[in-house]
Amino acid sequence: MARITASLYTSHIPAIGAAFDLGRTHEDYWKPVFAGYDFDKDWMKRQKPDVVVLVYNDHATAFSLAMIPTFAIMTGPEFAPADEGYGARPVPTVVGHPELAAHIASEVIQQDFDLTMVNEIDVDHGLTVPLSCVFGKVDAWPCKVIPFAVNVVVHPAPSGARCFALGQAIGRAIRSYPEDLNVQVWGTGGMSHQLQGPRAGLINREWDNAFLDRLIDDPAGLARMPNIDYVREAGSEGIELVMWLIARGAMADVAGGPKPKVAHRFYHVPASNTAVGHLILEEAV
Amino acid sequence: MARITASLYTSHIPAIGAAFDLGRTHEDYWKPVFAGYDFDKDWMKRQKPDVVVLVYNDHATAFSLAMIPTFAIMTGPEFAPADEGYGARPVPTVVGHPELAAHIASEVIQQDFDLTMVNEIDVDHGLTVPLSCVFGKVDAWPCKVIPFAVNVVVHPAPSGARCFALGQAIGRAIRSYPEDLNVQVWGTGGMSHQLQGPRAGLINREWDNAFLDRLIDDPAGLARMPNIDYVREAGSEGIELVMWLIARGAMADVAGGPKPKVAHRFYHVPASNTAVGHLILEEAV
Amino acid sequence: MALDKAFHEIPGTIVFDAEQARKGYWLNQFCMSLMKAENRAKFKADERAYLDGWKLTEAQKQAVIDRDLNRMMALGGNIYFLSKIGATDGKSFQQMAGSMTGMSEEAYREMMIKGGRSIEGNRRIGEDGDAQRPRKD
Amino acid sequence: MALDKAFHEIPGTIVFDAEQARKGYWLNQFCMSLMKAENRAKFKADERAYLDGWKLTEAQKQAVIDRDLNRMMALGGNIYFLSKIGATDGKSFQQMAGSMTGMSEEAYREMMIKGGRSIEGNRRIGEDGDAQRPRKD
Ligand SMILES: [Fe+3]
Ligand SMILES: [Fe+3]
Repeated sequence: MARITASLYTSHIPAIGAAFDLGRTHEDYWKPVFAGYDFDKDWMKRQKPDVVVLVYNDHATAFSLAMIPTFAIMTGPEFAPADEGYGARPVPTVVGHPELAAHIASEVIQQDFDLTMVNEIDVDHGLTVPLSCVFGKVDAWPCKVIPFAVNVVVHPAPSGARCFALGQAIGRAIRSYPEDLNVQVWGTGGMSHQLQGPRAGLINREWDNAFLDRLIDDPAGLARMPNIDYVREAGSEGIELVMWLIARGAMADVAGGPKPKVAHRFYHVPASNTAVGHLILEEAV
Repeated sequence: MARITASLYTSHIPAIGAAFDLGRTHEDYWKPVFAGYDFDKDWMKRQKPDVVVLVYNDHATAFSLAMIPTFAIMTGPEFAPADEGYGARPVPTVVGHPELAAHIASEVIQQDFDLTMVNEIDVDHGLTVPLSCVFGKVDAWPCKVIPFAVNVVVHPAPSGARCFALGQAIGRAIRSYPEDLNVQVWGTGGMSHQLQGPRAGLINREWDNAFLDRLIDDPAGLARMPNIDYVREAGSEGIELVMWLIARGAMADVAGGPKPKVAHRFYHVPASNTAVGHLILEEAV
Repeated sequence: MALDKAFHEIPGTIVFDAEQARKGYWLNQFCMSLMKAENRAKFKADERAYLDGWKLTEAQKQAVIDRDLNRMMALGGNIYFLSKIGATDGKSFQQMAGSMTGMSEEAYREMMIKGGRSIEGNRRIGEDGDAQRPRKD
Repeated sequence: MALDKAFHEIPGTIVFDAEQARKGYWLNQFCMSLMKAENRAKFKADERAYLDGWKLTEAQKQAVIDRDLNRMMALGGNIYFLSKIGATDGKSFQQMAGSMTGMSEEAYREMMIKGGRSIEGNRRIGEDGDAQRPRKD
């Protein structure tokens, strides 16, 4: 059977992608940001996941206002990096896992999550920047990736509680997949940032760190926080953090298993307009 | 506040649309089919709904395999009849109600239904044939229509229980809309039919009529019927009938109010490959 | 819960699930292209050339050219997609559905007028109904 | 439950809900078109002519030409859509966000390096934080 071995959480800031693509990772401004992901390289060599279920949001790239799915799972075979207006990022095409993705979709739809299944889509920085941060510069991504998109652009976004429940359903679905696969679930986006209006540049370091604490120790309680708190405390784009609860919901302790181990935790301000947060939780073996 | 005054249920068979468009409604084959909708014309003159929330499924028309939403609510201003391969039906453009649609979307997403919001879409026979049956030949549809599409093409389709719960949430959403609007909710598709393989042509008259009985008197019990029963008993395309439970869920009695009145009930075999069912439930005033 | 396996134990019926959708992906997407009049014209002018513009398997292309709907279904087609081929040919849904039963158009139409195919014996594979012929998938 | 009205009581912030999305529909859809290089080239060659190909209001067109992001937001724009205009101009997200604060690019960058804008006094309209300037919508 497939196993979930870890969950990983990270911001997916487009400027990090640009710094990465332009070879500016050793500049003073960017060095401390990328240092936060040094740990990942060795860790990944040990972990060798077969598949990552990568929760992210599309930033008005593949989904315009013509069609806005609350939850979309990508069941297609591959996904090209999108041109978001700067030209496409020079990173590898993302290879999916259509069989596992279809299994997850089938399972969670039957548990009353009303997914949209997507087979043709280009993926934006929300998906490719985390891959670059974690895996560095590579010719091909070292594992398959199932993109899972959440609407956090047009309100109402799904609640933290809904995301947490969805994560639990995804966890059950993965664990019921008959093939022996090493699977990770990633939650991306955030941390505090606001990209609009006179309040642009908002950073709430205390709130972000409390969020990380609770995500580790009290995810069920954290999941009860209403969406207005994210927007008020962490900025209008801080709402992206609800997506982290999907990855957290997939961990074993939520279903009565042992607590995960905090393998890595990192927080830094700023990258562009945003606070960078990064956390890795390993399942007990 | 907006009021739900009635729910209406009907098959949406493409051949009925073709007979209608080609002026064949008085042929012996078609006369008894259209006679089943005679009642509607006078009834509608009395009812004069402002808006119809019309639940239907897209038949590989607007939604290809590229993107398959489980539930999609159309929040756009208007929707053109689609060309399904025969050329577009010569019927009026459907005018939406973006404000009420957005209100419903916002409400039910916050009640944990993971809708896709759609603003640009052509509508197929699933939506336009019911309008033709009920309103006849008109230059403009006499009310606004909010199309609501359900995936019943790629399994798993949402369960009857999920559809029934969604209908209840849609009912609450409509009743909480501040403007005084006369709203109907329609469920379309079915009844028994199978359009594929050696079992094509299946009709299960007894099952269909039991479905109508239970839809009237025991919708909560009917909603517990598993999807496999629809496919086995009513044919592979009979699964469309789960959509009727959305309209039924929106009625007052489900939320503890008085029973609706059966204003009209009709059943006929065949139209093309399909059993025609039609039911109108009026709310007590 | 995987899709209830009972879905695959109904005679004369292929349930269109994710696996079928994957198998028939480009067959079905090709069908969608026929919703444009200019594509219907191109397809009619040279079926083989038009089909060669799509990532169909050779078996799928042949099934399209043969208008063998049962075969197209077995190769991952779904009737709502495949119906665009029938529409291009000017066929009705009744003609399309009937063509999969082995009955003549007239006989199928008669069966429908008389109330349709009976459910008796056709609920589960192995019963004795008239839809129990071996499936070809 | 309608969207909690507290969403509209945050200073210096426009929450992008269905109403804003409706108001800004074509403004945002125009922005999406700039994800194609050939459209960016057309837009740059003649902004007014390109904009006239879209159903924007005159006020929206002028706001685009003026690159007034606060005004575009008030007229229904969403930053993720509007960022495609910035991308076309070669601007970073930091330059775009900063341009809405009334600060110089340098001052905004400095503020971010020093830890960003404080939440204190900026949670609710009417407090005394630095994002409390009157909204223009
Ligand atoms: Fe983001
Ligand atoms: Fe239908």
